[in-house]
Amino acid sequence: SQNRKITVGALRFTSHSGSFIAFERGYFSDAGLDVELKFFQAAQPMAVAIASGSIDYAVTAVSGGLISLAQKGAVKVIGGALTEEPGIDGQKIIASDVAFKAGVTSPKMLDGKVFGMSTAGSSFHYMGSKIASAEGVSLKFKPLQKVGAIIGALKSGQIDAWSIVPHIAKPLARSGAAHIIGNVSDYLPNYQITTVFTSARNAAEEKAMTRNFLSGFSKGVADYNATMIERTGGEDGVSEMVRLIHKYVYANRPLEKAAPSIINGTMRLNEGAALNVTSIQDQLKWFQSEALVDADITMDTLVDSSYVKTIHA
Amino acid sequence: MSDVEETEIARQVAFRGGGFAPKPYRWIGLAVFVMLISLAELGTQNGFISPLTLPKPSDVFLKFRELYETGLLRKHLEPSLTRLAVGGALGATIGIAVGVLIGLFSYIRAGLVPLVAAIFPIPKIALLPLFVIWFGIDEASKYALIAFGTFTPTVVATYGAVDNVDRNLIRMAQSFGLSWKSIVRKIILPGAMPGILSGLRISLAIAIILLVAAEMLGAEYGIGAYILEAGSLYDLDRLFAGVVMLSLLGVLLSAVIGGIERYVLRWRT
Amino acid sequence: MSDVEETEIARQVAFRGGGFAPKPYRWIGLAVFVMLISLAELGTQNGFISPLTLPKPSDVFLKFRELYETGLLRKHLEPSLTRLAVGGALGATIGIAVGVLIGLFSYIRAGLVPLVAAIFPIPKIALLPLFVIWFGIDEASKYALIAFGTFTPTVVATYGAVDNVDRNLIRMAQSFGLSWKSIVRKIILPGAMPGILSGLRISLAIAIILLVAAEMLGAEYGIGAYILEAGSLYDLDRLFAGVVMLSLLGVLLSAVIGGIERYVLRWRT
Amino acid sequence: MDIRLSGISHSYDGFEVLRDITLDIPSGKIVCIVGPTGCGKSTLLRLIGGLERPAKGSVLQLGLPAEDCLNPLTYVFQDFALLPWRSVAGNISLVLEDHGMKKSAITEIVNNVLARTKLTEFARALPKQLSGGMKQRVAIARALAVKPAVMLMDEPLSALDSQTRELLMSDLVKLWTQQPFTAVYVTHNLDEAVRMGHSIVVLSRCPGKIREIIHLEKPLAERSYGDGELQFRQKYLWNLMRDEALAADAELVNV
Amino acid sequence: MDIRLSGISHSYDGFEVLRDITLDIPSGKIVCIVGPTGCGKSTLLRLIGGLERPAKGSVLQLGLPAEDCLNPLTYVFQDFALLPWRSVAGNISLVLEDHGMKKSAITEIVNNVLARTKLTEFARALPKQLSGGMKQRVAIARALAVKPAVMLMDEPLSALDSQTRELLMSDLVKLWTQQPFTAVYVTHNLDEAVRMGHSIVVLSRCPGKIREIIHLEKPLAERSYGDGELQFRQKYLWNLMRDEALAADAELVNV
Ligand SMILES: Nc1ncnc2c1ncn2[C@@H]1O[C@H](COP(=O)(O)OP(=O)(O)OP(=O)(O)O)[C@@H](O)[C@H]1O
Ligand SMILES: Nc1ncnc2c1ncn2[C@@H]1O[C@H](COP(=O)(O)OP(=O)(O)OP(=O)(O)O)[C@@H](O)[C@H]1O
Ligand SMILES: [Mg+2]
Ligand SMILES: [Mg+2]
Repeated sequence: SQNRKITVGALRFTSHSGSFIAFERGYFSDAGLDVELKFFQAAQPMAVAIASGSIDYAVTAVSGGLISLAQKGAVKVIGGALTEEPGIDGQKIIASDVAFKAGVTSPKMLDGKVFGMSTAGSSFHYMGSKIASAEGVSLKFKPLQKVGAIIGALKSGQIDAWSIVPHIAKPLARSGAAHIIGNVSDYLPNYQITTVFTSARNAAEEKAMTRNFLSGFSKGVADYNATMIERTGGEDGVSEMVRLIHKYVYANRPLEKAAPSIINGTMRLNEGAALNVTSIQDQLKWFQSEALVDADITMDTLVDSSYVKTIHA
Repeated sequence: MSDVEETEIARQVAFRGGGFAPKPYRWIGLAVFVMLISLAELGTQNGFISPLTLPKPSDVFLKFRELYETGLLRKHLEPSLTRLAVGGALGATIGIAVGVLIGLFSYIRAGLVPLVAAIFPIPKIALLPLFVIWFGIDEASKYALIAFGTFTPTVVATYGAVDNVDRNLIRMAQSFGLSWKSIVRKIILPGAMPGILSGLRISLAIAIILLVAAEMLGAEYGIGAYILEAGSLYDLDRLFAGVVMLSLLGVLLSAVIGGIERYVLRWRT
Repeated sequence: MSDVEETEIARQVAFRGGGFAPKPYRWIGLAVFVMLISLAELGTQNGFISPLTLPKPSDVFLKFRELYETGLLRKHLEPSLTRLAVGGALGATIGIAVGVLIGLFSYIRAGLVPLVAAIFPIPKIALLPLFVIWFGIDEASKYALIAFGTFTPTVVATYGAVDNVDRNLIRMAQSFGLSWKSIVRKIILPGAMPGILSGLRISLAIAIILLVAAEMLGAEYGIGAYILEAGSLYDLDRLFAGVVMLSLLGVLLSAVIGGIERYVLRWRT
Repeated sequence: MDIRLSGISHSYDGFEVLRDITLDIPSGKIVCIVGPTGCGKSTLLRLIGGLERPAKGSVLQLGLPAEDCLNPLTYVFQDFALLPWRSVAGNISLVLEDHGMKKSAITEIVNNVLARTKLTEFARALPKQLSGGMKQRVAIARALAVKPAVMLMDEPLSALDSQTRELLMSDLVKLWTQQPFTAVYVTHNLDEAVRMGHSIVVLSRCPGKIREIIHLEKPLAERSYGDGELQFRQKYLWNLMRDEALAADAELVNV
Repeated sequence: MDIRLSGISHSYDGFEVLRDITLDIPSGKIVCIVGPTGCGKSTLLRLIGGLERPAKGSVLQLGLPAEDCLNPLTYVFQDFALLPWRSVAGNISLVLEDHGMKKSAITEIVNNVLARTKLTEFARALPKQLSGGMKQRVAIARALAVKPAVMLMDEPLSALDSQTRELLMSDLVKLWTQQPFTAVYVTHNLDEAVRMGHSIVVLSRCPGKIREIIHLEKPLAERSYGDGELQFRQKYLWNLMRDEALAADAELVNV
């Protein structure tokens, strides 16, 4: 009744299901929060919106922009959301049809190839870079800004490879426009893909509210993992969950068409919003080595690890 | 004068005038559209044009109908029109006001004209991250972006129009002892009106173009948001449906301004 | 006439003219820039303006120097200028050609004017995904995007200019039996030149604005790419350094056109 | 109210336009000013009306204008200077609106001057619908509406074709005969000058100086088209001015 | 070469402008056409020059133009119609360039007509640097350059002030006296008509019909400023036209 009003930013991706479930099933209200969901087209403005105080909490990948905003004392990472986990279907490395036919059948063959990314300092850039150094090949990175442009370039064979979440990778592979040639998790086990973050002010001064948010969010995550990965509710549970998520993801497609995409997109979310600090550390180091962010930024500037369990692996 | 004698050397004067005066053929414009669309339909139907390059016009049309029938059309149009109206009105009003001030006061002109010239070539999309900080992610930032984009061309057109007001009319008013206020209100403003309106034409076209950029800033509904989503999914049917909507909107707005011009400027020859 | 008698009722005629004629004060423009920059510097120095809102002007300047000293400035400027030049030249040339054809032939006018009107309000960024397919992600698509953006305003300005060529001059040429080709080459083209050049002013401003959109398409170097990267890293120093570059470029280009106008149109009063 | 110009000189950016003009404009008379192109006639008129300040010398109003005079020094311009967005009546009321008069008073004045200039039926027409002659009649009606003490007319008929000019000249003469007004009438046209002027001031080429002042005694109403005596005066004036006109015509314009 | 107009009528969108004009223009003579505004004088001239096709009747050239004639029917326009981006010499060579002449031949013709119109020293000036009178002199030189059989002059002096007009009239008379040319000379100005015309055709108001044709015997060179006999003829013409001019002036313009 006396619920605190907060705004939570989200993208219409399955990886944001934790927020959707917590919102729909009342876990936020149970935690004393009156949540309003705000939707974004891209992650970058969401980070800026947190910085400007327009929204309170959100989930997004660690990008150069996020680190830069953290450096300006505007945002803090407070938890984890999505992790690559060996054995669980995660992000795919895909090659364009043209490249595949020319012999790029595994990430080993990528030497000298063109790798798509949205912008320098994006998670695509990080993944591609890591894959390349693990395989000892060199990649050319092509910034194309928008996912639509990357898909177009891949379909027409103008870029050779890309890494992307399974619910986009699989349909592309099925349509024959691209081929899956590897899993990101093979190169980046325990990669902390997305994180929960908030403004530095919330992290420092609104500890109670932040804790409440994380507890509501975690319940949503737990439900999601249980239903979609452990299948504790069986097929019925899954289809009920899909119906819930469909309110937010692929909402303008009929449920029958949306359901496979939603199911395809299933990845394990971090239970209890646990945060893999080692992965974050690695990402930060990589950004610094690429001179995308200042070299003197420390983990403390970026992460407030006082809220959730941290993983060091 | 005997006609018999003269017929041999009497010649009609040859016609050598005419031309260089456009004649209207309305149906041709329509025919060109119909032809282009049919070509696209044919090409996509028989696979001559790959589905990656162009959507089937019929599919775009179906998407349109679907949008209309599901009521989504209104849901997308309403916020976009509001943003256009508020942002455009804001930008145009401030632009006209500043333009008139520049036209009237030498000091303001000296101070602001270089500033406007420097702001003009800045692409608004480059400033998107800043707009989020400055104006938040709600409607305010969308209004601000559109207003900002319409502001500069309006200013330039307006002070140009004020400069072009017939100085003889102003001298006349002074010679009859009209007050400064009267001169501005009764001579300069109506005299600058044609230039201001034709400037608005351009400003509003720019406002429509900026709609897409504005709706990059966390909009769920709106034609721009619709196009962006379609683009990120590489859904060409929807992309084209959105683009056609913007195009229609532009043609419509331009017609509206044409009507206003005909009415407000009916004193023009 | 005794002056003594008259002095009581002789009055000097009061001055009531003047004004409404802008006077140039060059230094004010400069002063406004200096003031604004100093204000920003002061505000950011003492924390009154948060570093999220505006970068320190001095930091932007340092970034500039760094860019220059590391040779990156040239690396970014070169491809951008090439894209502007090729794309702008392409769009302007085709635009002028099509505009002249529209101005000369009623059928072409009837067919193309509605098409151009429909294309005008389409935001080029909405079409980015298509441009990738149509023109690839290399230079071609960047040229095409800029050319496409400059094309429509150039067409509109050009056929307007052709329409505005003094019909009396054309009648004169006809009355002297000049050939159609001579009339077009010696009367219509030079007569339309002022309108075409002032259209180019706008087209080139648009070309600069589109540079950012064009460099969204897989550009590693270029001012637009630089700005986009800065934006995604929320690096305001670099963002502003890029924006200032575009702004300078715009002012410069506008000055260049002004120079061309003064030279080519020196016959104008 | 008379006007006295004493020792007026004027220059633009160091370029001398008028030199030492001293002249009296007596009440109730029309003074014509003629002279070659660019000799400073318009400048002189602007100085008299207070639209410009003389560099040297002064323009004096001797005596007070009539009580009901709203704008003692009133111009009629060559290009009519009508607001194209106002009707004929609106163009006239324009110059009355700033005087704090009642609406009805304004309407009355407007109707009165429209009637005097035979424009009543054109009251609601827009300028674009009028021929040049009609437009200048409106401008004259507008000038009459403010009951000027002195009318300053800068080539009022130069923009009209010669037939219309003839018609307007007789209109002006009739208006003056009904109720004499004071006027300074600048013209290029010697025919106009001898038909309209009680005295004719001939200026020399730039810088304009007074070369000669001619007085014509014949009453305006009696001067008619192709009058022998006037023809004689006109011929005299033309001989006085021809060489200067030729020289002025052949000068390159500075732009 | 003579010109014969036989039974010419013309209308624009059903609005009749000219009715049944029959007229001969004899070689070596200047035929003036006068008439109230909008009576179709310019239209008639356009019909003669082939810039427009008559709805009814025909315009005939009787006989052949001289061998070296480049453009038998040549206009001189009221607004000069000079290309502002070409110099005086360039404006003249413009009309010679399409005839496949050698450069030197063109230069020779240009220099010749410039000399005849006393423009030699202005050859490289741009139109914007010239006074109105000079501009019209250039237009006349341009017309002379193509050695016309008939000059069609549409109010050639109407845009000039009356002093310049006077100067140009005597220039034209001198040119004609040196080497008589055929001309149709449209004007509003009765003074011009009686000074320049061997015959004067008076048109009625719209639709224009021929009301009267007046023949003047006095040689052009002997007609001077303010000539008594001409004044008499001019007065006669004015009486003939005054009422129509008045009515034409007071018409609302259709726009
Ligand atoms: N505002 C001005 N600034 C500079 N020079 C001016 C200005 N007004 C007039 N002149 C110059 O002063 C001279 C006299 O101009 P003015 O208009 O008074 O002549 P005018 O006798 O009225 O000529 P016209 O017969 O052509 O009307 C001209 O050489 C003109 O170029
Ligand atoms: N191209 C045209 N289309 C329609 N109407 C026209 C056209 N040209 C002229 N008119 C009309 O025909 C009539 C005669 O025009 P024209 O120009 O021949 O008269 P004018 O005697 O030369 O008049 P002015 O003395 O004003 O030069 C006018 O009423 C005019 O409005
Ligand atoms: Mg003057
Ligand atoms: Mg005419």
